[in-house]
Amino acid sequence: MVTVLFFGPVADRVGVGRLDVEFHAGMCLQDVFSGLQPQYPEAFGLVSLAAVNGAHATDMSLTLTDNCEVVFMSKFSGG
Amino acid sequence: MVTVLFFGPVADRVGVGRLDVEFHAGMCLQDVFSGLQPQYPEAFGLVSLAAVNGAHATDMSLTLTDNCEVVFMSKFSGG
Amino acid sequence: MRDAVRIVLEDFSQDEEIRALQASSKRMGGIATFLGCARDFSEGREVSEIRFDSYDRMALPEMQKLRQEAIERFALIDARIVHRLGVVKAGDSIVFIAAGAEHRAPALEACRWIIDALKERVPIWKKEITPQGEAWVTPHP
Amino acid sequence: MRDAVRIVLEDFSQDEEIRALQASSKRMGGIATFLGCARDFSEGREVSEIRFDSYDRMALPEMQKLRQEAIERFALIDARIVHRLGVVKAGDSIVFIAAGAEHRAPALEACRWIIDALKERVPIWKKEITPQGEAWVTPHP
Repeated sequence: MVTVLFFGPVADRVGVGRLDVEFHAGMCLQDVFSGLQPQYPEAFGLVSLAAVNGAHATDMSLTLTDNCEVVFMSKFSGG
Repeated sequence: MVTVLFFGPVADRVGVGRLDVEFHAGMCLQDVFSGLQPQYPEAFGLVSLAAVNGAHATDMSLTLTDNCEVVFMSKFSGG
Repeated sequence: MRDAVRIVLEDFSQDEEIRALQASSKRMGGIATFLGCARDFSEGREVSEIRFDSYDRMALPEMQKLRQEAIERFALIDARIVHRLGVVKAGDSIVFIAAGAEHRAPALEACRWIIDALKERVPIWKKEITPQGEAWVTPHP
Repeated sequence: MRDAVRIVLEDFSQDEEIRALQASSKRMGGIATFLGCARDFSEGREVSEIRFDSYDRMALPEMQKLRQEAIERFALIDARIVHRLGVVKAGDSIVFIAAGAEHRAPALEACRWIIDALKERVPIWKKEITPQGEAWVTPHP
């Protein structure tokens, strides 16, 4: 299973802060994005950053592992 | 009379913080400087700024008035 | 002493943060700080309060990384970063950064670098609550 | 409330200065400060204390002018400048500058400008007292 988290404006548009996505071997970050984006086009329209297991992920071809945590994030507005 | 004040390292080298110089009509800032410099060459070697009546004076040909206050200052080191 | 990097719900004292920073060395000649506060007016709307959302697992470590990077990049003696979450009223503090160095230039430059990098790299989002409704803040460059 | 520009003999509270600054407006989104402190080590010598000399008649008005110029030049909401004289021990505060603006960039830039201009334009001199003797400080660019 891959845990997908949402925060702030993205969470508001998805409607929940967390979705679980089935894991399959060889799965990459782009696969998770492409699997969810059509269901939540408004939310994913805001996404400009991703993180895997708490680290910034800039390469969408990054291979995922089972039980990892993925976050799709809009631009930050802290500070 | 023209009151000439010294502060910090310049005062230390002059040995006093104040000297009175006789005023004469048409006297300019450079006259006061040139009158004192030979007596206090070490102190005046530090001077890089002057003020007249509390205002920065960059023009040494500035004409003085009787009873004015002149200050010859080394570079500031406040802050 | 409190941690040099913190995410807090309550308000904090700048004097205490400065004292904690100064405690690390008497060779500090310059301390620059930046305090970000909640404004009561933004993009033409009145703002009554600000609420935050944060990806906690990443926010604090990222702030710690920022501090470490700033210390190395600007040869700081020490630095502190505090960010508030929860509900913040107009005029309240949101973020506080303090950078201490031997001389003023690196302290001031580090402070600027940290706040800019924090806004770009730390996963925190703010929402403005106005009499007309709520809106997530869109970051400005 | 205390004056926004002061020359003082005693120590002061940054929190109080910040509160006084914030009192002027709730539209302040960024407050940058700079604190200059006495170091216990300078140019390879231990420093036990610092003493000041000042041309008072010019120092305070020049600081007031600096504040006004900074407010206009950076469109600040408000700014404060406090400079200590007398005897200052290692670790003690010497000068404090606070600049408040709607956004962070002008606050940070103003703070930098004020401290640089203060060092250049305000007639104050400092002398370092070391175990080996006393020496007037030569300003660095």
